[in-house]
Amino acid sequence: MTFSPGDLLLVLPELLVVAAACVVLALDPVLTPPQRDGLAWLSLGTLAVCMGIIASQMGQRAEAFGGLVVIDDYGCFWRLLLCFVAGLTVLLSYSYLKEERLHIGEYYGFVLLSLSGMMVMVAAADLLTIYLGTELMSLSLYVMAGLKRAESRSLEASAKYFVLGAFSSGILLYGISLLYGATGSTRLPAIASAIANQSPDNPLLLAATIFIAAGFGFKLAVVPFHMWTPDVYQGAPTSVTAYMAVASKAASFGAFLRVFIEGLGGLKTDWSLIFLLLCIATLVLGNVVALVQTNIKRMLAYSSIAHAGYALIGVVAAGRSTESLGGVNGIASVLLYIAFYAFMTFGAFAVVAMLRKGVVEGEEIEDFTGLAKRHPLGAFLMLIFMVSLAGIPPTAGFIGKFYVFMAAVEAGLPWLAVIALIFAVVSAYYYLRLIMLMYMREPGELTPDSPRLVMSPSLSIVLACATAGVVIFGLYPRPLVSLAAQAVLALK
Amino acid sequence: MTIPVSYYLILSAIVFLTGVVGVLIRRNIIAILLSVELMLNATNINFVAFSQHLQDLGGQVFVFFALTVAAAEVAVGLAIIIALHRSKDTINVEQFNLLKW
Amino acid sequence: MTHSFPWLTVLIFLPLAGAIVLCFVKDAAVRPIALGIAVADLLISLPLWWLFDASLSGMQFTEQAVWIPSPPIHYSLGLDGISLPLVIMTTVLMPLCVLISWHSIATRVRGFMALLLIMEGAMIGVFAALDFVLFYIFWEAMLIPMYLVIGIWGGPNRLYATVKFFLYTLAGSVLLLVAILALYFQGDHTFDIPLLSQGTYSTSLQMWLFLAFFAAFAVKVPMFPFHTWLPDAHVEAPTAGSVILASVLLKMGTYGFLRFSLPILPDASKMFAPLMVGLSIVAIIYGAYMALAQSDLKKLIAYSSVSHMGFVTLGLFTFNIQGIEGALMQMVNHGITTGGLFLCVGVIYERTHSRQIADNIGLTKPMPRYATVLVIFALSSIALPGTNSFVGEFMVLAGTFLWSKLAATLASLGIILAAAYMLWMVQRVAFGVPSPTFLPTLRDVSPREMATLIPLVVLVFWIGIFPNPLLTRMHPSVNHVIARTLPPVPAQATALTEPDMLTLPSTDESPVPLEASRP
Amino acid sequence: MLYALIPLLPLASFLILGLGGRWIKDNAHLVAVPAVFASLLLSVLAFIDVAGGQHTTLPLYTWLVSGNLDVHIGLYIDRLTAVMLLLVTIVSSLVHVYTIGYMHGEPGYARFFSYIALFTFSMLMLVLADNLLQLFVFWEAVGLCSYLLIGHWYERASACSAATKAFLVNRVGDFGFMLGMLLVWVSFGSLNYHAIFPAAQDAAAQTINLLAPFGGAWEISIFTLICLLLFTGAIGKSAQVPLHVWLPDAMEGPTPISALIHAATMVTAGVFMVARLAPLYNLSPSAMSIVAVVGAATMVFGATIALTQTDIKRVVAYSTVSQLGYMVMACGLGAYASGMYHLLTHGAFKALLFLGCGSVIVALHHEQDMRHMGGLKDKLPLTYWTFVIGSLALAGFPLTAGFFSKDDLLVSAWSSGPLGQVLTCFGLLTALLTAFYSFRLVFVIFWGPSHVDPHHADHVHEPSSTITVPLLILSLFSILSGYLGIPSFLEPVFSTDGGHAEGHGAAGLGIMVAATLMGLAGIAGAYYVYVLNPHLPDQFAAQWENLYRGSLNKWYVDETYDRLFVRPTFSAASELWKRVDVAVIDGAVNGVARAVASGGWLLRLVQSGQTQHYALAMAAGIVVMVTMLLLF
Amino acid sequence: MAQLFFGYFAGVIAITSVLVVALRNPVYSALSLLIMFFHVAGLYVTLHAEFLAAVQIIVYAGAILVLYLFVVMLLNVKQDDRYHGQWRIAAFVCVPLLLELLVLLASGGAAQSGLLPAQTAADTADNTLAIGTTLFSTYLFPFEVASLILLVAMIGAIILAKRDFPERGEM
Repeated sequence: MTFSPGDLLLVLPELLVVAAACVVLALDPVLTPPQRDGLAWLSLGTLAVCMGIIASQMGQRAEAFGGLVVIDDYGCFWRLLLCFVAGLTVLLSYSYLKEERLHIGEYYGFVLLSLSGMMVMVAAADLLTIYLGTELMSLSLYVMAGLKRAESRSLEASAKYFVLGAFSSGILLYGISLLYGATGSTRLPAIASAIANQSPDNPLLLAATIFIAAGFGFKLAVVPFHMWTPDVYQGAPTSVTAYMAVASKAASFGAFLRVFIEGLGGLKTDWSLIFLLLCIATLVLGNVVALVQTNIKRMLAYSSIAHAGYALIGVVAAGRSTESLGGVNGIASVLLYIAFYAFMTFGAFAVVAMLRKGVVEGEEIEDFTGLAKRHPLGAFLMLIFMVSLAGIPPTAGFIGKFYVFMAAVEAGLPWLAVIALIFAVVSAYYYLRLIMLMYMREPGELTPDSPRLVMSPSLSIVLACATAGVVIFGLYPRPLVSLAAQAVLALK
Repeated sequence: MTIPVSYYLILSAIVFLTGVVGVLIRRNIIAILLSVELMLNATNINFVAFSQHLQDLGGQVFVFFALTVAAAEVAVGLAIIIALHRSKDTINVEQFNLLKW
Repeated sequence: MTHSFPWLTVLIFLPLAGAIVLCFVKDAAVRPIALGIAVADLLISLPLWWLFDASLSGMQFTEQAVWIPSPPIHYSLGLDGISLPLVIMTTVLMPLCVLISWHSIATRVRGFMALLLIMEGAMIGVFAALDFVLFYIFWEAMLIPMYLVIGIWGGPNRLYATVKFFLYTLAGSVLLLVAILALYFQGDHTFDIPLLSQGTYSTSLQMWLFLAFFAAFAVKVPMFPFHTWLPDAHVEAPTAGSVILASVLLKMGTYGFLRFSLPILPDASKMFAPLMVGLSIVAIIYGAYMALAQSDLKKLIAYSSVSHMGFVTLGLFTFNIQGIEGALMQMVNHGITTGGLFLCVGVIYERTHSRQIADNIGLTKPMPRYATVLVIFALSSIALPGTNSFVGEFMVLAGTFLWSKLAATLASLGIILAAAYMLWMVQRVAFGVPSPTFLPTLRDVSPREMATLIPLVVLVFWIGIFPNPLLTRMHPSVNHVIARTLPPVPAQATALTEPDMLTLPSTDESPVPLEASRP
Repeated sequence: MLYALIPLLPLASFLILGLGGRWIKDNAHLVAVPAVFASLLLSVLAFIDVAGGQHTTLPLYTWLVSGNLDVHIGLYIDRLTAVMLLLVTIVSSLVHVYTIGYMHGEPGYARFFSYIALFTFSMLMLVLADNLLQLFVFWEAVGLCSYLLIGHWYERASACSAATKAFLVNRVGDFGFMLGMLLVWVSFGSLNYHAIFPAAQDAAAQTINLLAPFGGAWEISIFTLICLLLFTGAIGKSAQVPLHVWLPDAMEGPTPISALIHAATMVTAGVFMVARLAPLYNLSPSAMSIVAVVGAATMVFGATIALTQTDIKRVVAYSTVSQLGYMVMACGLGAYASGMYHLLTHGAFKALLFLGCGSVIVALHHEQDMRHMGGLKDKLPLTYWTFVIGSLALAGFPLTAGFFSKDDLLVSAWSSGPLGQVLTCFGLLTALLTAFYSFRLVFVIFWGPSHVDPHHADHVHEPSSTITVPLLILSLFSILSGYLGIPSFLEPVFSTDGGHAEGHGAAGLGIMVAATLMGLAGIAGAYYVYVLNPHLPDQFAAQWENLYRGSLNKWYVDETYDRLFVRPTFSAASELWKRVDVAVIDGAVNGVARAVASGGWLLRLVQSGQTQHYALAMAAGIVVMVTMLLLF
Repeated sequence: MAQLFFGYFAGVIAITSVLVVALRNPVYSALSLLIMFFHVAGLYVTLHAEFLAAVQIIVYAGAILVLYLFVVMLLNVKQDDRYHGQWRIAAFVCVPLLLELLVLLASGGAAQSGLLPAQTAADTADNTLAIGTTLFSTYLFPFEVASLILLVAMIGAIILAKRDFPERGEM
């Protein structure tokens, strides 16, 4: 129960991230704007080091701080992913912020701080740590969403996000309190054993499960807790949106799975039913409403809702599976799905961010009209991301869906897979519409002062990484598959 | 020590739901935040009651952290409100509807 | 020798590599390089025809490598008598598609050629894949290039058509994915197609899977009533797109039936056979009627495809060698003939920029060579003896006749109607006096265009006159499929109930009973 | 192996002309004519070879093998084939020669030669076939040639329609043929004559339930069904009622074609087929009766129409329909040899008549309406005399070929039984009509006052020798072929046929006399009406207007078909397309898409932008979840 | 006695919390909330959580609520007359939720007795010491995280609430 210095080594990546954040925040006021670019590189460097450390931590399982934090393959999987996404975000922001004339050095600090929150979330083995990590992440994101203060949309997004976030964290906390009451602890292993020792019909437990599910549902943007997503995604600066859509969702899934599998695994018959309903609702609503969007960020927001639905299929499958190791495939499929989702969604947002040039807002779907003529490479990359989001081989999106559906079928839910696939067809429509606009429509008048679209080097790196992820993992998913499988074994 | 823990639960449920109702029906964003505070307090009552019931300090520690987080949230929230008020001249939540559909 | 060289991998990846190469070459070099790659692929595929051992029923030229260990998905390729003709048909058609697009595709040539090559790789992959997931990946991977080809280079209403094509076929194939997964878990936890084809599955499972397969394949074929994407897609697609769509893409559906539905789900196939035969007959007659009502050349041919593909599905579900081999023949034939017809339409569209029959009349006078070729393809399309289609349709009808005389009779009506719409089209397009508006533009076919048409003409007659080499290669594989659909031989039961049968020498000269297997 | 060249030479000629036509152009005949004459020579050799009674089988190659569907292309030559070979090659050779004169200078000269070469090849392969499928293949191939040749003048709309019509009507017949063939295969496991015929004898008692798919029971003999289905093909190809409609229209083609294809060879393929399959037909008396009745009906029907037609080629065409009826009737009555006999003589004299018509037409610069002719016998003496010979043969004038074959036919018919006797009466009536219309033709064209277009009247002269020589040769055949004793030559082929031997009984003699008298009466009647009293035709027409109009309009068969089949098909097609394909099926597809999209619009409204609505949704979500758990 | 205290605190807490929501003037709401905080603190005392009671008053009543009032005054928010238009629907949602919760919790609380007491007794003599010890040993890590949260809140609030957006860079 006591603190040992060795524990610090285990959370070294988190510490490094926080340290870097502090350095960034401290240096920001004293640096001149050109020098402030260095902060981005500092952040990147830190993240790279962190990823190295995390990679070296793979394969072990160690508890730190008396079991509040656990360093295992599962956590490392997510931490790796999160660091990677954060790195991409820094790169994306590097050029995006210049475009937006948002010269805030604190920005990188917030990226890093929220990253540290996320890393805490996924490495936590105690509801308290999870809660704190979540709040650290959320608070940073509330601020980041409102960073474009000059625009009332950005502030409005921030306000909505904040109000609803606070509301949901109240709900989550309430659920945690009930769970604490029902099991006598906030430690996940202790909760699990307490549940195993009592009747699963305990109403307190059920109520706790529901409130916790609702709290996480908000973070995961699951219907009906999704409604903040489109507004916030649209209003927030694009780089922040990308970060939110990918990293925050990934971290939430990481914590969510750990809570529900490690902690509430004994109640899986109950929660899998709940998530089954939520999953179907999410699939339907996310895809159907995305059909009629006119703003690309909103569309991607609904798409991200829908993708949460697909990932939930894996969760449901894990809950419904009757086989001894049945849950493994379900969870692994979620891990894979979110990882693939990270690449493609981030890529899509990066392209959207790229379109933000001077007068060109680049956020209306119509703005993509004829992009293939104006910027063939950008259009092509967007095509790849859209294809992948639609889940069409040979892209990573397909592999992700494949595993999720495989889990569903294995768990005896082929009909769920059928529903999901039918809505995947619906989703194909709106992804294709973008392709159609880019490739099959002529661009409007190109006024002389409308700037040429140029990919900045940092953006190129982002796009290259995302594309490589989508394509390479689409063709050769084996490394990630085995990584996910390994990660899931740690969870058990 | 004869108060059953369920009494506390019921009290907290009432307070919690009052908070929820507040979030749902108040138009003033500050009032909404106040309602959120109600929800958090309800939670805290739960924690403390359980902590006492279980003879476990963990609940109280949790409350401590919840308080901290609440304070932080308030700080951020009020900053957002001020910024919003500055840009829109209102803190009526109904007026924040640039982003929709 | 045949086992050491990765024929199929080269066949699949040469075009894909070519597509990448195309992105980096000079504009002027795009067309020749695309052509060169397509021709190279053809040349690589041709030796397979001779290297193929027609006495084996199993897969040949197999290659296998682990792709994903868990679940076990393999990069596994191979050809048998069913897929060999289709692969070669594909490789033959692709150079023609490149050639016909030489000038007609003027914008974004690089992209177009690259997409053509990508499609070639994917199509060969579909036919050669021996792993169900690999198959599915190739199957789906076809969609996006086709979507782009129609959507970017298509006609005025291309956006509607292309989205319809995409969503329709995607909607069909998603169920296939679920079926594949269900098969995996209900079977031996394998995606290996030959292994799956040996398993036994419960009848109810088979029925569900059959329906799921059906959704995917029937849309692709397309069977009535899932055919409405076809006319739109065909009409709007550029010529090469139409050719690929008609010649290869549609075959993927019937190939699916033959490769998966029949051997993996024999009981369900038999159970659903009346439905399938019924739908096929409806497609044959209905498609022909639709074709009669069209005034747009491409639409007419598209609906005729519906009718012709009806023969293919009809043949498949007769479960006898004539029917299935006929269907397979018909798949190849339809690829050649309809491909040829679409090429013809493309040629004339380049001149008059109209696909309306009313605009393209009386072409024999100004374009005699063109008219000759058009008439040849039209005659092939109506299954005139001596042309390829006759062989296929006759065998299909023969097989159907064994299965049900009524079905064969109804299907034969399609032959009359086919003659009606095709000849009426020929009468208007080839004969008569050309419209003066377009007369100045009506140059006869250029050598390049002739080069695209002649190979198909040769094939029309070659297969029509010498079908046996093709059939010989099909026999073992088709027999293999049929063996799966036969009921397990109740040798003991027969011996018990009819002991005399054992003692009597076999005197049955005509192996086919009069009242052939009527379900 | 040498005999394989009989069909292959015309094939080679076709390929050379077809591929190299652009360079060969006006020298096309230098390729085509030698080839067909070589074929003729070889045919004669073949004839001599098999005249002794033996037959030759010459397998060529394996066409397709699939299970027990085993088809080999092969040649089979026996007496029946041999005489058909002679007929085809002779007429074809003559038509080739004739074409040189007739088509010279036409733009499609080489194309025309290539088509008739292809036709000759196909027809030869048809008669040489040793199995049903091969027969069917070339059966359709000759149909194709017919189609191409009818549409030779492709810029003429009527020619194109006629071509399409011919093909389609034949397709209807072939539909039956195909089914019949399949039934043969299913029943006997083979399509080869040598396998079918013995198997058929063994399976004579087999029946088939026609209503099996509908749960009914209507057992009929399998042979009846097979024969009738196959006969459907013959109905189409040999222009029997009710599928005769294409043949008169086929006269849109160049005249040599009418002679070769639509008189002498292709249209007789149906008769040939029935004769070839005599062993099958013999097993089904009821099918035979139907065949006979159909033939008789056609015979009368064609003759009545021929009476009033004004286009000379159409008169001859309907005459062909009628004569084909004779042959079919004979076959139906079991008198295959007589039928074949008439087929051969008819081939000669009808080709002669057509070529004669062609000669007239060429002389009058493509004038075909007999009302614009007359008085040509002095200007075209050679044509006139050959035409008269042909007409005499057609009318069955004593000592011409037609006389012998028709009498033989009627006698055999009479002796075949009660049905035969009834039909013979019709045959006699038709003989009268035949003689009448054939001499109407002679008198109107060559006699009487000239109604020729004055522009051309002065230039009318006998065509070149390439046209007249074939006429002369054919007139020779029209007379001589009657003396060759063909029926007895062919008799062994139809070994079961016992009817012919007693042909010369008393009744036979009576029939012969009656037939001759009928023919003479017809000629006399024509003379009376068209030469002595030229006003009579109009008078008759006025008097029996309905009859006249009916005959003139071919008894409105075309119109009826148009109403019954053609127009309903087209309107059904467009209605189906609009109402079912576009409205229902596509409507459903688009409807689903629209429904999903409207769902999207509707659900989108939920996203009101009101933060508290969002919170409410969350709360409601919790309520639902709790309720669900409470309920379960 | 205990029931009496509980009854008093619970009653006031319930009433004031309803008032927080019901009173239309935010200032009054805040003041009701203040009263409620005090009573919650009182309740904590009865539950032997003296440290938390103190923190409740210092942090909540002293800091948070004052901040609220400060902002209310700063923004000079006019009286908010109406409730949100969806209040009826909200009632439809929340009343069933309340009932359901009561059902669940009443039965759940009864099922609570089976749990073992944990290692660290909550009502030790020195509650503050116990919590302090725990915080800096077992909960050191969360404590640090909480400090980060405060850091974020602080800087975030500064960034968002700064009056002028300083365009510091002239790119």
